Amino acid sequence: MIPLIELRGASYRYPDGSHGLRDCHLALRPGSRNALLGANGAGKTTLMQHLNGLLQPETGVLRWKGETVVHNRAGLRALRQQVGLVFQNPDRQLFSAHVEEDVSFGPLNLGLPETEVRNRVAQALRAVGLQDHARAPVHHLSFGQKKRVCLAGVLAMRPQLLVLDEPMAGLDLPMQQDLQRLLDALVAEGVTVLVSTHDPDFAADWADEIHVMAQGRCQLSQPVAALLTQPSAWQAVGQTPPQVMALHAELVRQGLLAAVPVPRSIERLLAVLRARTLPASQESVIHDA
Amino acid sequence: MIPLIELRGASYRYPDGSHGLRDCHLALRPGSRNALLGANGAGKTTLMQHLNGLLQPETGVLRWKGETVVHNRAGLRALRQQVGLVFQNPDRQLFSAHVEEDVSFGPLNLGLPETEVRNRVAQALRAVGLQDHARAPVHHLSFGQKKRVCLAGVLAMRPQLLVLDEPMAGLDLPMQQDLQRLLDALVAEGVTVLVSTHDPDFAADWADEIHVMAQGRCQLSQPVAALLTQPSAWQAVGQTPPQVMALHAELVRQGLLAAVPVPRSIERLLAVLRARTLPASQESVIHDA
Amino acid sequence: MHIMEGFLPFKHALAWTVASAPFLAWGLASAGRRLRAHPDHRMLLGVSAAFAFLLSALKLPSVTGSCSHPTGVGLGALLFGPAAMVPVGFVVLLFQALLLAHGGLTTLGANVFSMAIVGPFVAYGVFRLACLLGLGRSPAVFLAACLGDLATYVTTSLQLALAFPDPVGGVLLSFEKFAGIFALTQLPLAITEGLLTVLVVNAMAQF
Amino acid sequence: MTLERLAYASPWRRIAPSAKALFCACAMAAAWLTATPLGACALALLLAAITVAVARTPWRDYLRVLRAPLGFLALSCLTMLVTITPGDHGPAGWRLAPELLPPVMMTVTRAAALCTALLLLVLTTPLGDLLGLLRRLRVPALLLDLMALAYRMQAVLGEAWSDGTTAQRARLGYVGRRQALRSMAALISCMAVQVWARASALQAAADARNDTGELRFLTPQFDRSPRHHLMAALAGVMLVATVLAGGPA
Repeated sequence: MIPLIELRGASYRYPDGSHGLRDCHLALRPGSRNALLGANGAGKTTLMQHLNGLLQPETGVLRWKGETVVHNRAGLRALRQQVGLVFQNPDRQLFSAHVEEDVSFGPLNLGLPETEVRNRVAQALRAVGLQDHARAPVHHLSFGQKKRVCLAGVLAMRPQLLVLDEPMAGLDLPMQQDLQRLLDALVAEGVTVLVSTHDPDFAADWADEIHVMAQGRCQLSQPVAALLTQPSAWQAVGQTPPQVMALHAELVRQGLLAAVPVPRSIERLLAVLRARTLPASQESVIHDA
Repeated sequence: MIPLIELRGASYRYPDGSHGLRDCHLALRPGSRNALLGANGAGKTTLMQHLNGLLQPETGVLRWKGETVVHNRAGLRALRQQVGLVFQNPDRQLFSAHVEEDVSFGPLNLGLPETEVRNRVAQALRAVGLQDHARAPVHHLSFGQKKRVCLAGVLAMRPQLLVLDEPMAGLDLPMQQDLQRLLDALVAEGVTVLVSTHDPDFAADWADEIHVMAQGRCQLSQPVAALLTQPSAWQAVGQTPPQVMALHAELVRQGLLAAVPVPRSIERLLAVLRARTLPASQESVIHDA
Repeated sequence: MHIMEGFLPFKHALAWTVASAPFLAWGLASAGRRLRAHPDHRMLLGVSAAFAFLLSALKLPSVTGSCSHPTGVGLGALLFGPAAMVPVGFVVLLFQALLLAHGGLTTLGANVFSMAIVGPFVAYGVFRLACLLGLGRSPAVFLAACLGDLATYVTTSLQLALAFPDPVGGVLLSFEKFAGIFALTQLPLAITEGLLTVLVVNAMAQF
Repeated sequence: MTLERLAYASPWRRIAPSAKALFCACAMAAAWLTATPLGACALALLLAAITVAVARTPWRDYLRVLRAPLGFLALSCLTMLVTITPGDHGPAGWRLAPELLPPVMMTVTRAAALCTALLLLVLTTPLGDLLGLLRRLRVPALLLDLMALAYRMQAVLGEAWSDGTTAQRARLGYVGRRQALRSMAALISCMAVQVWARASALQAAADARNDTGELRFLTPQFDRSPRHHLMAALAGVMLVATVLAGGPA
């Protein structure tokens, strides 16, 4: 199957000489949920900026649906229309006075007719649940709302791939859950999503595939299901495995839970545990979890 | 016992009319570790600015070691020498070119002689592990390093109470652990610490007492030990209890663990579980955890 | 357009420094008076100076190869008044010399005179005049920014002409030559500048 | 900002700024006093050589920094070398005036000498260190505060600017000239509005650390070996003396 987007052997150095990427490979399956893990400075943001053509690899290529992306005006225009990039800090990417105006920035730059722009803006604001704030001044919004405006601004361009840099940072738990639901709804519509994070628990809970970066390299790309049974694979790339793995392993050792499947989060593990005391339905619940 | 600092019945409205605090009470025990929980906009930052005298309550009083703080020049000067406040965003509080210079700002304002200032700056930089960056320009540092410069700038004033607004935000796991160790070292030296966060798991793991704010009120102030056994107390103030509580409760119900003490984190719960299979030492380990 | 380090003869460099000094002193005194009433204006002035420096180092999209231009100064004069712009402009020009090698120390006086004194005063004066004449906000802002920019460049040309008069046509011909050469870049720059400032001021009015 | 990066990386950063400033001031005086283009040219080359060979500034970067001043020089000299042929009724036409070459050469070489002297200072001394020097030279406190704040905040705002334009480019904000102007204006106005908020946040942070109304910082301590000052003074005086004695020519 042809990946939706693929970065092959990409290297990039910043103007000050520091390495951003070193021979980095990454491929995303169409319609998949992807988490990009890595410490600060591992190159996550640099990688993401390559996917959108904001940075051009010195060596290596970027392929969109199998076709090599040409980094000229037309090529970048087409790429950026398909790949929506949401940055971490909302205050650094919102620059209009009103919500609606900011969301319309991308579609207007695409040169769409006004009615189409209005439609898209309204739809994007509905998608993020801000339809009642269309005329609100951006600086009166809360941090979480600003993050959603940023997302709407990218959704209004109707990208096929959505790349989000640390979307959960600074959000409290209920807001994180809202965002997670929103991302799931987008995936259900066929959008491919890549999310960077430094929270392995979130990655294991949400993603289909996990990609781990360190020192500018993509060190690991694996389906979550495979990673959940291999703590050593996480440690080999300098990551702490999700807490649920050690907990599950211990409960298996004590004979409380079945060895497979490994639940993806503490919450799900708890659900399995709770189901356990109902002897009649125990088996089926464990398999559903 | 007289609290180190106490805010009683404090109300504050911002110039634009919005409520910052409403009849807010808070008292901190000397030498304690305190976590301040609350959603975005609950008034955590406003409360913290009251503790340092940056904001003056419209009604209510602030007491330092039982004495009412007078909000005049001398009173504020004395208060701010004792209460160090570190803001969330380093780029909004560092205003000097070089690390060393910025850290020296507070001690120089205290009117200390130059040699004493130099000593304090060096010591504060050692405490945060930036002694090799004394002459580095602030804008060459990483986000995590900048946060540590902010902390050093306050430590150099040798405060008795350290107030940190969202110190963990934007730090990755190893950096969070470093910071946690640093705070523990300060507490060991007798400094009282108050940290705002929206992560109940961190609060339960680290703090001695948890204070929860909502709508400008301090809704709850309790020792962690007490809160760990009452999920309803968390929910009553709109907080999700730490995951370890539900997990522990379930394992107790299944007869695997003792009902008390409740471990403060998943990690500690795991340690208790692991110790469980060694029948000889089982009891003592559970009580130590 | 700044005069580079060392380009002016000694007497000229000195004379322009002496000419700028009282304005700087006046600007500082005026800022100092404001600070006594509002101590927090110290930070405001500092952040504004940083912002003006940032804008002065921008490259405008329409003009290729233009190294620097006084956007911040025109906008700043409208926001803070021309008096505050003298120390701010001084800091901007000093930083340009020390951080970007644009302009210089010996020519700092001359550059301050054209860019931090003449430019802001003309921009401010034009704006007030345009308002008195009942022009709308946008035309007034456009004229202020555009003419402020042009006044700066005319002053610089004059400074160069005074320093290097043409052996045949004297100061006047020399001025024509310098003004003519730099007009190639400065005229489109001034117009872009005016447009940009109008867009900025209109956008700011929405906040 | 190339200059900034080079200055922080310079092996001469550890030398007291006052010593470097002393030498460069002498070099500038020598440049003013030089009477011949050859002398000024030799001085410029000597200063450039010191910057590249002794202070070990990478020569490629040095040339890159020189580009802007050289452009100005080229354009201005061309302007000065052109004049009119007087006719019977006003000017008859433009012509190149080779007889003007000597004074123009003097201007060019002197500018080059002064410029290389300034570059020697700023390529080895970051602005942050120069501010410390200005503090010791008793520049008015308000101006110093302004410079210290502006220096720190230009880095913060520069980062915000580059993040902002990157975010705009990701949403096709610079695909054409019209879009570019619109995007730029939006970002400038947004950041201009934030200036007040940033200033008040800084003020709150300063107040939290007992702000007294003047931004006081520790002046950096350099290895103030009198040797460096002595060497700088000697070298400087030698330069001036050489020039006064008639130059190396």
